[in-house]
Amino acid sequence: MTENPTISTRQRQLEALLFAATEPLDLRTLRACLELEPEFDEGIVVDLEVLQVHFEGHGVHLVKTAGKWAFRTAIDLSGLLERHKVVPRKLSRAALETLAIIAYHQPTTRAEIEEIRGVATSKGTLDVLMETGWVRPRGRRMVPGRPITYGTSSQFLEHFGFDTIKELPGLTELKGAGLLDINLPPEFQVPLPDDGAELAQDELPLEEGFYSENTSENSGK
Amino acid sequence: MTENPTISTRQRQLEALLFAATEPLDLRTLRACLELEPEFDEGIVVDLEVLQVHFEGHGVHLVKTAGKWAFRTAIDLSGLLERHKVVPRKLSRAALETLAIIAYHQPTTRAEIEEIRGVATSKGTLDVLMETGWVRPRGRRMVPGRPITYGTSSQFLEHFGFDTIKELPGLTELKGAGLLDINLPPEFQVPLPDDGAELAQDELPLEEGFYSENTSENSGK
Amino acid sequence: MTQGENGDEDWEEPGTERTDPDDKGFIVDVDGFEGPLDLMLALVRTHKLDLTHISILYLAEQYLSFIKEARSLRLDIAADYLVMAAWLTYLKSRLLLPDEPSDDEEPTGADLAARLAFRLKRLEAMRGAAEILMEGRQLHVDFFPRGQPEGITVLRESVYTANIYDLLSAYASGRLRKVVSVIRPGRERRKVWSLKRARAQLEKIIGFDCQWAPIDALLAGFLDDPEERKTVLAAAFGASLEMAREGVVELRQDSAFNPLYVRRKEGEK
Repeated sequence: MTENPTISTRQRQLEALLFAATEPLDLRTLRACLELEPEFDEGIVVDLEVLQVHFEGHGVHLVKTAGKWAFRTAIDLSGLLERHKVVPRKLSRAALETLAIIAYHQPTTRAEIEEIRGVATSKGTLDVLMETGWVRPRGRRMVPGRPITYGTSSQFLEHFGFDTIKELPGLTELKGAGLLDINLPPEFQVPLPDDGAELAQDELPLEEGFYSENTSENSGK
Repeated sequence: MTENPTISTRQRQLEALLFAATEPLDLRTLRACLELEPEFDEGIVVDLEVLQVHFEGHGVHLVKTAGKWAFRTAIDLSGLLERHKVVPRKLSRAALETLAIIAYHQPTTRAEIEEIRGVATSKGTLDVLMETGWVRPRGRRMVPGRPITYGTSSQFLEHFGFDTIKELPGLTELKGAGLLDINLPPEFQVPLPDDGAELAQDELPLEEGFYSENTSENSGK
Repeated sequence: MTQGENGDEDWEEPGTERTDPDDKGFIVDVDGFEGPLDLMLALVRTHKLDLTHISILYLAEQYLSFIKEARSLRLDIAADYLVMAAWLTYLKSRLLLPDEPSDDEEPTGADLAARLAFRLKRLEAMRGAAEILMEGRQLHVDFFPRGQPEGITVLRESVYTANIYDLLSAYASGRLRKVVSVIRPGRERRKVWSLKRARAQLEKIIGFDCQWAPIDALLAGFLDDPEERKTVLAAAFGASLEMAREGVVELRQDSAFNPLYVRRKEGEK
């Protein structure tokens, strides 16, 4: 190893100590590690400050927080230390069903979904659907309680390859595909979905802030 | 923060990445973190070498180990870092001998280890070595019985601070003395140890499941 | 299995415990040796022999006297040590007798000795290598990684996948489940023809006609309602069988699924 003229032995030692430390170190600990007496404190601080200057502009800084010293990666490089990993996930049966009901019956409320499914919809199911970005809250139904109305997003159309929501197969097509029994009661209807941006006649707009809060995760992509 | 004229942005980024990393990083990972194309590899290596020179004489060095890059404290400061010392599990003489035989003769089979040691190898010895993560089953030798071939892992290199297996101490002398030959006669060409990921000409891959089962602790991280 | 292998006692300095300068050179104890080669290396060390110019003949003699002594003390000696002793005895004879010019297949005594010397040197070399390796720098002992790495944060982003078929089948099955659950027994009485009613109708229609006639043609007036069709046919068929059994009517069908013909049996009523 070549001698580096710009760095003293003490500075080298401090560097190694702070590098290997599992937590920020205060002056007393550093001094104890170096096996020095308290009168050397001042000198140690000088050495730490020299090191601090040395690392200025580097990718790693020597920082002092709460009276303790530690190496930290430069704040402006924090983005570098993040790696995005895409994890493919499957929707649960309940989520798929809820999504489909929202798609066909939109704008629809949670109560309506539950009425159609015949079971209560867990909060998680709707949360997951919001996370997919395929479902969005549209407004509020003009009924007591002002329940939120849900509809599908343009991402929904993109993912499932529809140009418009009108392309969702209707009753005849579902029957033709063998997905619906031929012998359904005559009152069985499959609605014509509408995901239009304009609110329906019985819909009120969402209050300011609601929408963005609930869909912030979806928009970022 | 003041601009440091002696260090480039790329170098800063590499510094930050390697400081923050929990394990040595290879060129590919570094390049991926920097979001660069493969043609920048050469430039990255140059930057790494500049950093390496920069840290010469410091308390912390940039080293290349097992083909990957990592910051490590200077060897001469080990006494200072006594309290971070992890006392390695003491290996039995049989295990140590077996480790050395595997390291210097790899890829090698149990029968070859026994031929060199002149004694049967207990199951426990190889198990202990696999547990350290330093030894891994590589494949199967294309001879009757298809015995498993053993070699050292990248953790072995990282632990003992080697970049490649060619840095094993005394390798040239041992080779020169013909002592790395499994079979006699000494005047024949002597093979060098090879821990390369590619199997040797007389090696077959391990069956699915065997490898991962035995080295899951090692590879996962 | 030889001694020492499973015990894994940490013999730091093989031979030191066994050497006793006041005695004949070493204490006879085969425990702790890692096989015959290990024992021979211990003998090399005990007798301060030079491995590079070793006299295998001399070493063989040492080995054999060691084993002899061990046996005289009735110590348990594992088979490999005895096999080696036997082989060394043979080697000794080969080395002492002049080599006869024989066929090339047979290695000479010198060849065998050289081979043994090589194996000893190789094992010794591997031991030395292990020692150097462990004395060298080691991670977390002589050099250290960063104690508090920030690590590279992996931001996991879930991407949901579903295809149109998943969606549609979920919708259909969800809707159908509700349809099924809506049906309550008794809400709407199903029209069912009893056997009795079918028989009464059949008797009325057939009357006294003794001509063959297809049964569904006879019942044509009752088959218009799709809801009733099945039950009418089933009940009428059952009734016709009953009447045939009683000998009131005759039935005829040419083959399966062909029309079923019925007529009043002649002479009956």
